[in-house]
Amino acid sequence: MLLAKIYVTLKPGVLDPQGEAVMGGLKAMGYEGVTAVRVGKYLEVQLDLDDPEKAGQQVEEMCRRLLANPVIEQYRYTLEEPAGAGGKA
Amino acid sequence: MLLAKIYVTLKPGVLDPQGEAVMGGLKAMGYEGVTAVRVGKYLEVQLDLDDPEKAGQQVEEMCRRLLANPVIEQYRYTLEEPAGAGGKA
Amino acid sequence: MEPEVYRQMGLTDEEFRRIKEILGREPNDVEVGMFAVMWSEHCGYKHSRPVLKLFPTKAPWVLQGPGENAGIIDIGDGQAVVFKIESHNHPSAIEPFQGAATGVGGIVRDIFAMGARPIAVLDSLRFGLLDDPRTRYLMGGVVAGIAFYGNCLGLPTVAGEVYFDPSYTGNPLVNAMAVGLIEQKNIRRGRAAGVGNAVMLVGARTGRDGIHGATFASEELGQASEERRPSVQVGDPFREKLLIEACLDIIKEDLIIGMQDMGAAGITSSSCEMAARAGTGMEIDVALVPRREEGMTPYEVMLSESQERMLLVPKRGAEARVQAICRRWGLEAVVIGRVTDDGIMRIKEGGRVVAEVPARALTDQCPVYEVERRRPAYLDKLQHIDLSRLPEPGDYGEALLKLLAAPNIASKEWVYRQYDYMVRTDTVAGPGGDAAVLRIKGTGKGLALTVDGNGRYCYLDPETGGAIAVAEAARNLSCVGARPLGLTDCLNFGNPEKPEVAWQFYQAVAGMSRACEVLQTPVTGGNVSFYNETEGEAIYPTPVVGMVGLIADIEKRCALAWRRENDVLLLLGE
Amino acid sequence: MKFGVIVFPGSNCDQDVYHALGAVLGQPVDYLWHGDTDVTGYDCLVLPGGFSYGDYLRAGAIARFAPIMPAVIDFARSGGLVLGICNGFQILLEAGLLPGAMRRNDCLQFRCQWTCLRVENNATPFTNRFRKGQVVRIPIAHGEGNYYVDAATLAELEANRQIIFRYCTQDGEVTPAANPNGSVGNIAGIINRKGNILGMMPHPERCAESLLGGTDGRELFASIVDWWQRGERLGA
Ligand SMILES: Nc1ncnc2c1ncn2[C@@H]1O[C@H](COP(=O)(O)OP(=O)(O)O)[C@@H](O)[C@H]1O
Repeated sequence: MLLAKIYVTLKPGVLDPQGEAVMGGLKAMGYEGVTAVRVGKYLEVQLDLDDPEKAGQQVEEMCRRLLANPVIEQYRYTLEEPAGAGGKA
Repeated sequence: MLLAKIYVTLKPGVLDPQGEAVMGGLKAMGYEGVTAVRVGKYLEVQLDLDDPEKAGQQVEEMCRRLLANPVIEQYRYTLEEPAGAGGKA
Repeated sequence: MEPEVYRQMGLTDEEFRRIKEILGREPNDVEVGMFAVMWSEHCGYKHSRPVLKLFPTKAPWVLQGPGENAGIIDIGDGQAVVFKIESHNHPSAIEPFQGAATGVGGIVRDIFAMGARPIAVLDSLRFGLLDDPRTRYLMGGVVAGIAFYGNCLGLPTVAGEVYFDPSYTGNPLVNAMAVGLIEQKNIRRGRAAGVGNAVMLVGARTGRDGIHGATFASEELGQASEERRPSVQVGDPFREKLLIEACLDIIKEDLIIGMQDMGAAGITSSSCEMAARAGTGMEIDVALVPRREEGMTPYEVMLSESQERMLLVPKRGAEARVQAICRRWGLEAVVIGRVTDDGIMRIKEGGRVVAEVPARALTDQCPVYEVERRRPAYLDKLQHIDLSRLPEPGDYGEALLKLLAAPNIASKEWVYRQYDYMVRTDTVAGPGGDAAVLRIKGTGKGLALTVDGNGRYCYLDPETGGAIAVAEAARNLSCVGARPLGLTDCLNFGNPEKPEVAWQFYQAVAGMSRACEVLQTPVTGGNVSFYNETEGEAIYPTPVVGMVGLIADIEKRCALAWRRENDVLLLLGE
Repeated sequence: MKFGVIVFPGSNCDQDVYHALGAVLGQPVDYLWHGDTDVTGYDCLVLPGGFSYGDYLRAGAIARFAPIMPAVIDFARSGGLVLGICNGFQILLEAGLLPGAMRRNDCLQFRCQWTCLRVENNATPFTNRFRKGQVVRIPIAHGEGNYYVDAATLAELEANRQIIFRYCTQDGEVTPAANPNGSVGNIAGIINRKGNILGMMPHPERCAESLLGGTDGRELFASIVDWWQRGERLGA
């Protein structure tokens, strides 16, 4: 069992209306020190695989094909043993 | 300057229709080894603050008040110096 | 059993005594849980049943009155309209987005449970004043939640209302109405007939969502913390859309005897109501119920309010075909039990019986309370205000602008532009007019739909206010050229154990009934929501009326806008 | 000419398009199931609006991998007419049949309203009954219609006259205020370079009958039929 933690974020040049709205909200609440907010996705994918190399390949592929849209998004991920599975997560 | 990386996820036990749909999609694409998918939010908040303790307090508060919905979501975060600012991000 | 345990589930000592009497023994956890939810105000109508008898419910065109998943009205040509309104006030106060979303999901399930294709949604909303940030948060969440669910289902939200008043600050009202269209030969009722027939569960897996008062059981079992048992249900409109299509395919192939949605009290209420209506019993094995979470107890499975599930009783031998249709729509369908002839709900976990209760004890034998009714003291003061002593406005133009800018009167476009009110391409008149008008494809006819209520009027005089709500709805329908045919009501009130609230409730229902009689518009179903209070202060008594009318010739409908210069203006009425 | 309307799990304008093509235009039309793998015998495929797979993750992202999609892609690449409306447009983008991507509306809310569109190019199978520069009224209903392309691709789209509709005022002016979702260049619909695949956010099937408040959508469908019949006559 392996757990992939995947982060999908908008590419730097792409406008993030959600991030702007959150920043506006935070400022309105009095958090004046906020200078930028970006909102992305965080996915946890559990895999019934033990080979980290094979798992890594699969996760890379999932991200490229489905989880991120390469036109506007970028991704990164980490692979770890799930907590409770004796791993060091 | 400090960068808060914030992870907002559904509490365990809360139905995650997005995660289920993504899992269905991945399986249909041939990734049979996927056993669970949960989808959450990932936010990057940049703060014009240098005191990590103060920043931590603010981020904690923002999460509680705005960024996460405590009824169904939980959150965690890390604080670091932004990349390019000489930090180790 | 410790009194603590059943009291936490909402049962009184007297109710517990009655349960023991009915069973002739001490009930176990699961049984007490089943009684507690079925005898709750929400399912059992303990404080409203006798009063609701005032409503006229019959007319030659009423095919189904109160008591089923939804009411049905004949509109000719072998077709019928199915409709019902329901509240989701308390869930929306806690989690506005999901609360409102699952409110839409629940009422739409009531419609296709009768075999009808859902065709429209309406919403009636009440909030505190908009200068309160919490109110803006609640309103934003509620509207987005309704939009999220209804839009995804592909159901147009075609009309509604929004009012703001301080009395709703801590307790907003979210009432959703759904409307469906059906060929009369396809009408199905929530009945578990045919001894030996299978009982099937279709749709989402069961989790620990919304198990009220169940905390105790879990804590005793030491299984998990509060974190692990959220009481908020999350809606999955995508799955519900699949469920609609699958159920309608099943109806088209004439594969089932009855079906019912799982709303409040989940498997418990749907199974015992289906059995009680048919005079049968049911045997259910909770071990067969597909789960989303591990380690669920029979108690949790029986009381879970996980959304997007239906209970079906297929015709003998049709199980496999039902499963095939569901599979095609990507849904699970499993046999979880059988219809029996002994009138008993027998719940098993594998071979072990975990509950054994007469179905009718859960439904028909729910206690009924007559509370003393007392006219509230505030009325004397309010009803004797001398209106002639109100000052005249200095500048009528300014006064008019002020009125037009008041949130209660201003355009509600901010709300309804978030709703897809055009999908299905039947919306001839959407939000923005007196009533929505939908054409019925393949006929020259149209349906007119509206939802109306005025809590302030009812606060000032519940009898007259109730009558006005019905009359306003009927007027809105006739303004677009429709004949009103029937109504569904959602009665939002405070704590019915208070004599003043009981009085308001009785008066309002009496006033509504009077108007229904005069206008020959029977009530075909509805919903009661009590205990709408914060810190002991009740909301305005707020009966909401959802009404359906028929336009015989859609070309002869009437719209709001002035047409031509020099057209004559007429004022009708007194 | 024969139309096929593809039904994905969560499609909800499939019946509306079917009605517009069949009952209103009187054309032969079938539903095509997402699980099928064959589209032979059809002259135009329509990917309808809705929320395929709930639009969870990203609108159209999961539908793009439906079993029928390889056949749709083959059909499109070999010049077959493909029309993607709303969610269908999003699926075409995800499938790479059209360039760009959709983001959430900049107002972060779902928007259902009538919009005015300027017809930027009428020399296509889908718009030949309109005049160039004509303002048409077609409703939108979406939460993710904020079209994005990078500057280089945008220049290419412009140069090749691939932008078909832009949100505009009643008078045909392309202004920020007329843009309901924040899309780049007020873009409401684009076509591929070859001119046989159109993606658009507005819903022509919602304005194909005067009873529903407008008939500009009917003209769009009629353009397809006209184009096809002319081609048949010419033996194309
Ligand atoms: N929550 C809502 N959902 C959908 N439509 C709404 C909603 N609130 C108001 N509307 C629509 O806005 C219009 C005006 O509503 P309202 O102010 O209640 O009008 P009136 O008092 O004249 O009936 C109506 O057509 C109504 O259907």
